[in-house]
Amino acid sequence: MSENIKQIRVALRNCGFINPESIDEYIAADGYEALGRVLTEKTPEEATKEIIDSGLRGRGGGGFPTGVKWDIARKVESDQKYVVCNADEGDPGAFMDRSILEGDPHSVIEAMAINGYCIGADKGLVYIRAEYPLAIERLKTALDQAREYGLLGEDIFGTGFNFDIEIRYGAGAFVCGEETALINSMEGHRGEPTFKPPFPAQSGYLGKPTNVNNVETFANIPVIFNKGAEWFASIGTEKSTGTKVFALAGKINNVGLIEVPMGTTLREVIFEIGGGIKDGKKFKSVQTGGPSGGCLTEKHLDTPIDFDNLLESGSMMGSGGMIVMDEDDCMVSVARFYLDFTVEESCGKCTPCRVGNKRLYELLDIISKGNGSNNDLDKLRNLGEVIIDTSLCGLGQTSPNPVLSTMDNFWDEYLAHVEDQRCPAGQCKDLIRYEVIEENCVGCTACARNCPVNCISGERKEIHHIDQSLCIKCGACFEKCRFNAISVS
Amino acid sequence: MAKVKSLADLKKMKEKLQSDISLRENSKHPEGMVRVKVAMATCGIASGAKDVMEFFTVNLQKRNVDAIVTQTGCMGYCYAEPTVEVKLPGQEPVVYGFVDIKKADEIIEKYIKQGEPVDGIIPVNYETIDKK
Amino acid sequence: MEKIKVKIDNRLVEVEKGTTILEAARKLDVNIPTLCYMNLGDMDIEHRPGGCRICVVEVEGRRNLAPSCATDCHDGMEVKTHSIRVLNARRTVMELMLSDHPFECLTCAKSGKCDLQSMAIKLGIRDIHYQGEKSTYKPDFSPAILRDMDKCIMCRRCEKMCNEVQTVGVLSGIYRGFEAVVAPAFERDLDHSECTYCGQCVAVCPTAALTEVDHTNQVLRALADPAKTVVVQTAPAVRAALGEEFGMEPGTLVTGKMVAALRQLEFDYVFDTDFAADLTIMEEGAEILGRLGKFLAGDKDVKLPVLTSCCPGWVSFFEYHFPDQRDIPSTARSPQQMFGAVAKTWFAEKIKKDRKDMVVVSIMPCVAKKYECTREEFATGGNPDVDYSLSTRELANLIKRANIDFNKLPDEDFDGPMGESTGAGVIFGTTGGVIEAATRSAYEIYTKKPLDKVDFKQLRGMEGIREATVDFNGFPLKIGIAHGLGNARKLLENIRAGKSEFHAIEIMACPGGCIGGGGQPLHHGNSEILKARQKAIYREDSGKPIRKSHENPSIIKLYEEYLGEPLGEKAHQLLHTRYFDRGREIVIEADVKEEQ
Amino acid sequence: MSAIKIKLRENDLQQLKEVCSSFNNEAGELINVLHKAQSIFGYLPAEVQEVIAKELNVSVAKVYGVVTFYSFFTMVPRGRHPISICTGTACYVRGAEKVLDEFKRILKVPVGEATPDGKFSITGLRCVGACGLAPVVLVGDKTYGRVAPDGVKEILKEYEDK
Repeated sequence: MSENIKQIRVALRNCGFINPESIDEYIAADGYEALGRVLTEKTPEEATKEIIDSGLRGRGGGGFPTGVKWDIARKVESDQKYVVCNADEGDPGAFMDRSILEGDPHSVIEAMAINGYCIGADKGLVYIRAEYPLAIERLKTALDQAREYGLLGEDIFGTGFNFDIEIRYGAGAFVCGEETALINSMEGHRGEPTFKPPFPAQSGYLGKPTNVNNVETFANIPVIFNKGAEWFASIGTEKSTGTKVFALAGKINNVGLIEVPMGTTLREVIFEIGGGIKDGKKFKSVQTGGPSGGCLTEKHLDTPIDFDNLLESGSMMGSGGMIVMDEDDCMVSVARFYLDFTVEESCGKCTPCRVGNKRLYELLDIISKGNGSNNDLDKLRNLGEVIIDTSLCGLGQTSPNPVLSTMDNFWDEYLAHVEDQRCPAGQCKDLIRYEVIEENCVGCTACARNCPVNCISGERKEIHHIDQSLCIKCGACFEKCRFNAISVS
Repeated sequence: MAKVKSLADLKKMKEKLQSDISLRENSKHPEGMVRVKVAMATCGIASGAKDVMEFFTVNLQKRNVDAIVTQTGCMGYCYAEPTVEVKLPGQEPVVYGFVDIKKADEIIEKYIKQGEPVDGIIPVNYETIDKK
Repeated sequence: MEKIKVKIDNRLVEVEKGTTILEAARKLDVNIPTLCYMNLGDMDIEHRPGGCRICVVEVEGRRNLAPSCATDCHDGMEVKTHSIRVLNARRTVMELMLSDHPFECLTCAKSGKCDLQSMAIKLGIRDIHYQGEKSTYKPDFSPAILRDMDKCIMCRRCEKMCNEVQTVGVLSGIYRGFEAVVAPAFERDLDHSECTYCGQCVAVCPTAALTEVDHTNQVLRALADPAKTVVVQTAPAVRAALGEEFGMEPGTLVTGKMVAALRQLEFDYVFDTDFAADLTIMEEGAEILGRLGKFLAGDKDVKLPVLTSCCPGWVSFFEYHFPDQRDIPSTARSPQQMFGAVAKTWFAEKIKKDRKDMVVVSIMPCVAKKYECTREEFATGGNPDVDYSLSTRELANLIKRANIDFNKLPDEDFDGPMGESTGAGVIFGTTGGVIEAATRSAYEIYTKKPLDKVDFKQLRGMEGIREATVDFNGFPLKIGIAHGLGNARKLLENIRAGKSEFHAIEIMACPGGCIGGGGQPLHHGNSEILKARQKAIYREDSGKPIRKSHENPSIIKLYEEYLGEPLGEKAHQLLHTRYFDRGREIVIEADVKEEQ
Repeated sequence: MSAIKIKLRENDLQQLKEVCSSFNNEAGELINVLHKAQSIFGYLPAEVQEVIAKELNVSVAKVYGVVTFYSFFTMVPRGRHPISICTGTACYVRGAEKVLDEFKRILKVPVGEATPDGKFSITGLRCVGACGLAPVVLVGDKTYGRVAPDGVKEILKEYEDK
C-alpha cells in the first residue's frame, strides 16, 4: 500500500462495493456473522464489554462512549426496552448517514439486533428523515429481506432471541437529532427536547428504557465483532478509536464522502484527500460539526482530528460535515448563515435559544450591513456565552459556536465590518459596489444583457454605467465581463 | 428462500455465495464475466446514474459482452458522479468518474472489449478492513 | 428514603434523594427565582418544563448552568445560586424575554400583579441591551377571555392547565423557534374553539397574555344611569378571597366589608348569590330525590347519577365533549342565573320596575360566568337575566378606583329579601360544597328526620376525585365529587361505559372549586392560598344560624309567593334549562351544497 | 347546534379514515398519519387535520401544533411543480442564495407560496445530501445540480407547456 493512502473504510466497508438491495451480497461480505456469533457465543454482558473495550464513541456528535451507553440501558430493569437508530441527519452539508443507509442498510439492521440482544430489547425503531426517500426505500427492502431470511423476527439463529424493526419518519426538524426530542417526535408529539435526567436509557420511548445511537455508530458495530475490539481500538487515537466518516463539501476539489482514522490532520483531509481548494483559491476556513460546530483556520490544519481536539479548538466533531471555505467567503456571513439556520430550527421551548439566537442573528445582520459598532461585538460575545450556558438542549448549547469561533479566529474581519464598514471577502451585499472600470470597458454589452434588473446602461462600443440605486449586487456583470472592466469594492 | 436457522446455516450460505462470486470474477476464460457497478446513491442518481446504468445493461447485452451490471451505494466520489466500477475477470477493479453515455460507450468499446486504458480513472485512496 | 447532603451557597442541607435543587434551596430559605415553574402540590399539579431558564444555578463540576427546578440533587453537590456567572446569565435571559415583550407596563391590565414585571424588579433590570424584532399576533376577544399573545413568554402553564389538568385541549404550542406561541387550532379565536372559559389558563398566566374581558366600565356606566336600578349579587367564594387584593392574609373573610363597599359604589340593592344557591338546592335536591325515587321504584329509564350543573365551565365541557351524556346533568340553572331570573321577575314586581330598567350585576370568582350571561336561553326578549359578571379581581379594581379604603370599612349586612342565605349556600364556593348542601336538605326531606350533625366531613377535602356513602335511613346514597375537568372526564367516561355506581356527583371545573376559580385573585402557583380560602368558607358556614337551604325563610317565602313547588311549572320556566349538542360534526360536502 | 362543522368530500373522508385505521387510530402514529395524508392531498388543510384529530382521539390544537412544528408539513397547496432550493451549507457557500433570489425574482412569489396560476411553488430545503452537486435545486422529483443563477430561466423553460 502506498504511503499517501489516508483512508480506511470501516463504517463504509460495503458502501460502493455491494448491491445495497441484495442481502446475499451482504452475507457474502461477512454480513450477519457478527449477529450470529454474538447470539450464540456471548452473553449480553460479554458482548457489551466488547463494545466498551473497542473504545467506540457515538458518531452522532456527542462522542459518548457507546458501550457505556449500552451498559446503562442493559442494567435498567424493565419489561420492555427499545433500540432506536437516529437517522435524522439534519446537519446541512452532511450526508454520511444517508450514504450508509443507501449503500449498506443491512449493517445497521444487524447492529441494531446486536444492540437489542445486549440491552434486552426486542424492538427497534429507525427514525429517518422523510427527505431521504431512497434511503427509506432501501432500508425497507433490507428489512423485508432480513425478515425473509429469519434474521429479524422470532427465534433468530435458533437462539430464542426475537427482534424486529419499525420505521418512523421525521418531518423536517433539525432539533429532532437531540435524542429526547427524537423520542417525543416518535411518539407523535412536537419535537421539543426535555431535560435530562431522566436519560432515555432510564425513561425513553413510551417511558421505557431506550438506547439511541446514530447510523454511523451502528455501522461500526458488526466490524468490531468480526475483527475484534482490539483491532478496532488499534485504529485512531487513544481516546478516539476507529475511524470517522466525513462529508467533504464546499470550496474543495474532491467533494465527497471520506473515512479516515481518528487522528488524521485537517491538512491531510483537505489537501491530500480533498485535493485542495477549488479553482486554486486560498484556503480560509473549515467548518466542522455543522451548526453546532465552529470555523477552524490555517493554524488548526495540523491538529489531529478527534473528539477532544476539535472541542479544544472551539469546534466539535458533530456528525461529520466538513465544509471548506476559501478567501471569497465572509466569515460574518457564514456565522449569520448558521444562525439563520438555528433560528429557524430552534424549537422555541427555552428562552435563550428562542429569543437569544434571534438576537444573535439580528446583531450579525446589523454588522454585515455595516451598521454595527464595537459595542455590538461585546454583546455578541456575552450573549453567545449565556446561550451556551443556559440553553436546555444541545441545539442551544452549541448554536453560538459558529459566531464565537469566527470571532476568535477572524476578529479582524469583524472589526473591518464594524469599524470600516468594509467586507474583506467582498460578500456582504450592503458593503459592496460594482462599478465599471472605464479604461477597461469596450462596450461589448455583455454586462447589460446579463443584468437581471436592467440597471446597466450604455450604447454598443461605448462605456457602460451601473445605476447604483437599482443594482441588487447579484454579481452577474462581474462574472460575465471578459475584460476585467467591472470592479467590486 | 430458506430461513437462516443457525450460525452454521449462515456460514454455509456465505461460502456458497462467495465461491459463486469468485468463480465468476476470477475466471481465466477470456469470455469470462465482466462486472460493472454503478454508484446509485442520491447524488449519483441526481447526476444521471440511472441513464448510465441503463446504457450499460442494454449495450453490453447488445454487443454480446457477458457481463453483470449491478447498482451499488455511494463510493464517496461525489465530485465525480456518476461513478462506475468496472472489473474485468482476473483483474483489479477500476473506478471511472464523470461517466456519461459517451464515456460509457468508450468504456465498453475500449476497456471492456479490448482492455485498452481509458481516461478518467479515480485512483484508489483507501484501505479496506481486510487489508488493514 | 435515602438522605443526601447538599451544599447550597456554602450552607449544608440534608434532603431526600429525588429532591430538586429548587426545593432543597427553599429548605434553607434561599428563594431561587422562578417563572415558568408552578407547583399546586395538593392537587397533584406540577409544571416544570425547564423553559424560562430564570432559575439556573451553578453546580460545581457541571459544564453549563443547571435549571434548579428540574435538576435533582445528588450527594455532595455544591450549588451556587448567586455567583456573578449566575446573575449575569439570569439577567441576560430576563433581558431577552423583555426584548420580545411590549413595553406597556403602565397601561397593562396585569401591571402590579405581573410575574414578569416583579421578576424584572427583583433582578434589577435597568436597561435592555438586546433589541430586535418583537413577535406580534392578532388579539383574540372572546366573551370571557382576552388573548394578547404579544405578551406570551412561553411558560406553557396555560397549555398544561388546558390539556393535562382540564383535558379541554383547546391550547397547544404552535410553530417553533421565535414564532412559537400557544394558541387554539388554526389560530382561531377562542369562541370558535371548544373552550369552556373555565379560566384556568388566565389564573396561571404570569403576564397579561391571558386576561378576563373587563366589564367594569359597563358597570360604572349603569351605576351612573339614574334610570337604572342596579342589583348586585356576590358569589360565595368571592368573600373568601377578595381581602387578598387589599393585602389581607389569604383566608380572611370580608363578607361585611364587601357589602359595605358595594353599597358605597352605589349599587341599589346588594344581594347574595348564596340566596340563589339555596334556591338551587331546592330544585336540584328535588330532582335528585325525584330520580332516586323512580329508580328505587324500579323505573329502568331513569338516568343516574344526577350531575350538578351550577358550573358553566363544566356545562360547556359536557356539551362539547360528552354531548351524548347531556341528559344526565340536573336541569337546574346555576345560582347566578337563578338569581337573575328571580331578580328580574319576582323582585322586579316587588319594586315595581320593568326588567328593561333593571341591571343585574354578579361578582363571581369565575370568568366562565361572563360567557354564561351571554347564552341566549338566559335572556327574555334579548334582555339577559344577568347583565354583567365581574370577577373578584375586577371588583377589587373597582373599589380601588372609587377611592374606597376597603380595610377600614365597617361590616354591613346584605339587603333583603335576596340577601338572606344559609350556611349551605356559602359552601357552594368550595369543592364538595354543593353536594354537601344538597345532602343536608335531601336527607331531611327524604328521611323526614332532622340531621344530628350538619357537617358531612367525608365530602370535604382537596383530592381531585372523592367518593363517600351517606346512610339515608338504610339506603346507602353513593356520592362522587370531582374538581378539575380532567377529573370530571374520568367520572364521565365511567358513566358512559356504564360503570358508575354513583347516585349523585358534584363537578366543578376549577381545581379547588370556585375558591380556585379563574376570576379569583392570582394564587401565583401557591396551593396554600387555596386551602386557606377553603377553611374560610367552612368557617362562614359554621357561623351561620341557619345551615340548611330548605330552612331559608326568604326561600320559603319565594315559593309561597311566586314559584309554588320545586320543579313546578313556574320554577321550571325560571329556574331550569336545557343543554345542546356542541360536539364537532363532519359534514359531507355534497350535503353542504344541498343545505345552501 | 354543533359548534364546528367540518366540510369534506365523502371520498376524501373515507380515504382519511382508512389512513387512520391503517395505523390502528393510535395517537402515537400522528406523524405517520400526517405524512400519509399529505401525500394523498398534497397539503394538510384544516378539515383534514380536524378529521385526523377526531379519528386518533387527540385535540385539533395538538394536531395543528404538530403540523406547524415540522417544516415538512404544509397547510398551503404546493404548485404543480414544487421547486425546492437546497439551502444547506454546501449549497450556501456555492451560491444557493443567489439561485433562490433568482427564482423569487422571476416567479414573483415569496418562499413557501405558489404562483397565482398554481404552477410553481418555492420552498427552501435543508440539504438533500447531494452536496457534490451544489447548489442543488429540485423540481418535483427531478434534481438539478450545479445550478447558477443564469440557469434558472432554462430550468423553468422545461416546464413551459406542462
